[in-house]
Amino acid sequence: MIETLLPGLFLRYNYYMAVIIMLIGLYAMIAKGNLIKKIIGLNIFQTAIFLFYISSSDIIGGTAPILTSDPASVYVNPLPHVLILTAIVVAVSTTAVGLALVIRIYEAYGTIEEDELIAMEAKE
Amino acid sequence: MKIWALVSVLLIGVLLLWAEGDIPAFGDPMAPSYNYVADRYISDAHNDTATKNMVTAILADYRGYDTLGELTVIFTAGVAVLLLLRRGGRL
Amino acid sequence: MIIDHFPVLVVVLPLVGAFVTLLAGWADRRLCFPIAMATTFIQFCISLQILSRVMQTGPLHYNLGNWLPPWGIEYVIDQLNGFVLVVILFLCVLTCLYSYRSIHSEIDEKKIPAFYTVFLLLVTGVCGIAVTGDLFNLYVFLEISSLAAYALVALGREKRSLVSSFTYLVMGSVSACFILLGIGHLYIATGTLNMADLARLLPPLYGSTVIQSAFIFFIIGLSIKTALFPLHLWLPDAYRYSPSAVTVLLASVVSKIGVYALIRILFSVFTPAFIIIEIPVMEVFCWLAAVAIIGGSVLAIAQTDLKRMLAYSSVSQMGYILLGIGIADNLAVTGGILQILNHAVMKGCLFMIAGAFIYTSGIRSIDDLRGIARTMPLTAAAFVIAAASMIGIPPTAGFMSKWFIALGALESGQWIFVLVILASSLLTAIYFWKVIEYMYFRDPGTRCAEVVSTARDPPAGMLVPILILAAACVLFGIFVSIPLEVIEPFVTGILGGI
Amino acid sequence: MDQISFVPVLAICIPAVAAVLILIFRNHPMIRESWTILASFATLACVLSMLPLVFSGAEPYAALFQILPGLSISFRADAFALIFALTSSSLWVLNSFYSIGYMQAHHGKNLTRYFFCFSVAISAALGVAFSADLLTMFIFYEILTLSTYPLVVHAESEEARMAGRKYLAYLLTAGIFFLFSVLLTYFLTGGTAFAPGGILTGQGSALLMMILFITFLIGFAKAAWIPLHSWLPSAMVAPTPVSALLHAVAVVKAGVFGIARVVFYIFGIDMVSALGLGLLLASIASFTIIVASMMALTQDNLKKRLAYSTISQLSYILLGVALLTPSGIIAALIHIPFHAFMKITLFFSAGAIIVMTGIENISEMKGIGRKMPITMLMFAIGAIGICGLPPVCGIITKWYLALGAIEAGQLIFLVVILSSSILNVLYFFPIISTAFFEKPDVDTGVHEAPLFMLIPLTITGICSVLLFLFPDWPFLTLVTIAEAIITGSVLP
Repeated sequence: MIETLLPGLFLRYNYYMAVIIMLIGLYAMIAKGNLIKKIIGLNIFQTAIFLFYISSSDIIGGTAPILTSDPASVYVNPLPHVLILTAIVVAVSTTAVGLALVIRIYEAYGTIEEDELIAMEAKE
Repeated sequence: MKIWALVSVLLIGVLLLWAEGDIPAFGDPMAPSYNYVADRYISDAHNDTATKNMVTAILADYRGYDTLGELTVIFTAGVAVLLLLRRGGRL
Repeated sequence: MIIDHFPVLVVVLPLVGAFVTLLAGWADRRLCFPIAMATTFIQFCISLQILSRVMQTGPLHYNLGNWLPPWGIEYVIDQLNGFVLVVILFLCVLTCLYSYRSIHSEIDEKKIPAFYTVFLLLVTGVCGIAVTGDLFNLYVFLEISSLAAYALVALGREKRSLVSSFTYLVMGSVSACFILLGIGHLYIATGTLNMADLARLLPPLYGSTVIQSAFIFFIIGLSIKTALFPLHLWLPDAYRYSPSAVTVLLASVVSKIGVYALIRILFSVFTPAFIIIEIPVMEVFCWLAAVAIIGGSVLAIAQTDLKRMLAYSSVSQMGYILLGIGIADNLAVTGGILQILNHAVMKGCLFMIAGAFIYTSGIRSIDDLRGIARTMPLTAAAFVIAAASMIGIPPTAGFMSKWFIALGALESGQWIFVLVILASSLLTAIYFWKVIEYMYFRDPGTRCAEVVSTARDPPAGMLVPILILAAACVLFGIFVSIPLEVIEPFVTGILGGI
Repeated sequence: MDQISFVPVLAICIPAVAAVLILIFRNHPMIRESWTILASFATLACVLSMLPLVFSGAEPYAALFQILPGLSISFRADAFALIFALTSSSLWVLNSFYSIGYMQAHHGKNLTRYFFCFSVAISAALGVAFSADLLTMFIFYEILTLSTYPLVVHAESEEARMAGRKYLAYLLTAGIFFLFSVLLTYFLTGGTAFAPGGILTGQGSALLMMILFITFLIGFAKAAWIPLHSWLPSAMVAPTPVSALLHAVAVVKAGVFGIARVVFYIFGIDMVSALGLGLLLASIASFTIIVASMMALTQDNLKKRLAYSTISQLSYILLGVALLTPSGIIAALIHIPFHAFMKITLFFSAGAIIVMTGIENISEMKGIGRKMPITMLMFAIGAIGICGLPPVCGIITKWYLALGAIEAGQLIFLVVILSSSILNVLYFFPIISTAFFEKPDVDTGVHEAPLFMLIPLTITGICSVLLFLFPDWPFLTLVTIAEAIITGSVLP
């Protein structure tokens, strides 16, 4: 059993690592009460997905996808890089809007703890 | 709450781990993602766009429209932050 | 010819409009509304033209930058997105008109230019989702529309709008992450991002766990976006606390585009062969939709706030669309797609009316609507028509979509869902009738007498879209053959093989 | 023989247009009310103008538009439809005058809404009558429910609102069952158009047909069969003209009319009798006849007693339908107009008493017959008619019903009819004797109701007698034509 699992594990360890990081981020998003921590969780989640994409582009013996003079060189897949460049910008934008919201929430309520917010809303 | 968070995260974790079972191995040159669309980018990018950097070629040309979308996202976020944080001024 | 570029113009136009609005707003705030109005209106005309071309010549393909798919990005417009495009732009035009009076009374004067800019960006996003034939492009536009929506929700006058916007942002981002994951898995397994290409490459891979889990990621992500029942928690607050015009936009445009994306991915990327035969997920999907239909209605009955009641009603009504898709029978899918149009019209009308109450008298609670029909007769009458349509009383539009879905359920032998639809009609009648009873058959009493007696029908800028939509509720019921003409070719094309 | 004609559509449209005009002239009471009167005459003329055609064997037919294949909005004025339409429209004329008189004497408020809803309700009732397919009927049936709700809660008191909620709860729930039945019929046959002899034959298993039949029955809860009756007595909080025309004629008759339509034109006599569904319907009807009569005995409130009497009388029609024999059908169809004329007389009289004295309970009506002799005389005529005694038209129904029971060989129903007659006598004669033969407790200056009310109720009372003397024109003629079509003894 171990013998069959282990090679698989090693063959795809990058993906499994990405999954673990994703789960950490997702857990932080759901379970953490602090709004900033939620956004950090979101960022971890997104970064893990980037890792997942990027590592899928790798090729054994591949080099960066910039044309070299050596015709025998093997290039890694450039497309995931492009996608992730876009996705990073999206993630940054989302984070910016989220943080702006947190600032406004802090101004309005004086706290950014979820349970305190819920308590204050219940009182109103 | 935290228990539920843990349970749902674990469920999704199981799903993810199950999903990765059939994925091509890390660095596998036979992976379909490497041999279909990416193929042309690597072989023709220089001819098509006169750019040595394939990432740039795709970003600015093949999938340049995505980049326009990306810029729109930044623009949106900028106006959104403006809308949220700015008081006074002309906008 | 410019006409060949219409598919891309429909997306680029509001983007340019957004820039122009921001610049013009810097010079003079009064310019923003006309620009936004003109932009959406021209877009609407373009979309009609596109649809008529699709009906004549079949699907339109537009290769951006002349790169052939799958290397470049491709726009594909068939009957489904042509139809959805027309529906959402119709609502956008009316919402824009409506927002002129309503938004001016609800937000700070200084924020008007930014509001219209974000509004147009939202339109850019939803139109982009509608026309694109590339999965990653869809994700980018999804994020544009989501970011714009978060900002608009946060504009509400009450401070709780901030918290609801934040919740919406977190849920929306999670949903986008799952969609991104789904796209990633599909790409890794096939090497392409083009939808048509994927549909061609996927069948031999249906057994792979990568594909199956990608499918589940899409379902999770889009279920959050469309607020399918257990994942609907962000929706009531977001609808309740945002400005009236934004609520209309969320309920009739943003939610519809989420459903469109779901239909596109279920039927065009994963073919019916996969979702019906390969993995029996549609059964589960139907049950979730049924729970949404009943649960949303039950929760709506418990509400005292009008907008919140309408929000829960949305949860229930969106369930109809999902049920129609889930049954995956010719008639049921037709009904589900028809419901996209009908629900956009009905719910748009109802939320506009709720906004009109807030505008004229500041009333939010159902309890305060006592006797308001006397002083706001046209608004109240429009409410009755739209409510009748929601309940599904013939010959309104709401009846026709329920009719088709129920017929589809009968045809596929799933009697239980017929009962669900009928029972939900009854529940819908309960909560709408409560409002109607308060509006028409209650004395204002001392508490609301003053408010009610000073209320008037809203100004023409708000009343006209309300009345147009109320009329549409009836017209689309009687002349149901017009939307059907568009929907049926798509449905038979896609389910013909099953 | 179908003859393309838009007269049925016109008859439906006239009250609907009048409703809009009423709304427009809401600030001019005189003009507003003259629209009601004008429309009622116009509608009656419209319906009457179709009679010669129908007598000659033609059927004015109009298909407005097709929603989907097999699903259209279409109207047909056959003899069967005309029975109901003629009843409603002719009584609407009288009721319009009566309403105006009643509302003036009662200082009613929200009159625009009242007359608006009334016109819409009449339009819907005519729509039910003339509809040529199930979907059209369903549409008008629902409009009828919704348009009469504001009339039930007219007083806007807590009691009225409770009654209104009950009204809607029963009728809208029933509407759902109706919708389900329409859906299933469409699913099974691919169409919903009525056809003599039925369209469902051979389209599904016996069990499915039974389920469909029962959902149809529940769907037509407007027929007020027990146990789906309790909305009707509650609805009596409405102003009396509403109880008189809508809750004794238009709404409840729409229910029984619908059942009759479905039995004869959707299921067909053969299938209903083959599946034993006639017996089921007959049992329900008999049970309702007896139990509602007994309930009527216990009511002291005059309008409620009349309401229970209505419930019981409606089931006469159902019983006639359920017997599935020519005489039974004639009894059922002829009772639609006859009961309408008699019951509206009773309600008109009750309304006159309520307006003039404020008395609603029977026990307080001592000696009222001396103060309001004409009103009480007409009341007595109506009561005699309901009991099935000559010289009022009610006896004709009972005669045919008894014949029908004999034809069907179900003598048990004879017993039902007879015992119900006795019960009718038991609950009506105390009212008459209290009114005429007991001395009032205190002498008040009560006099006859204003002419606006008195004349309509006298006319309906006299009509009830005339219909006994000359039943042929137009109702019995129509009924025989309809019966011939239904039983297939002549080609339609």
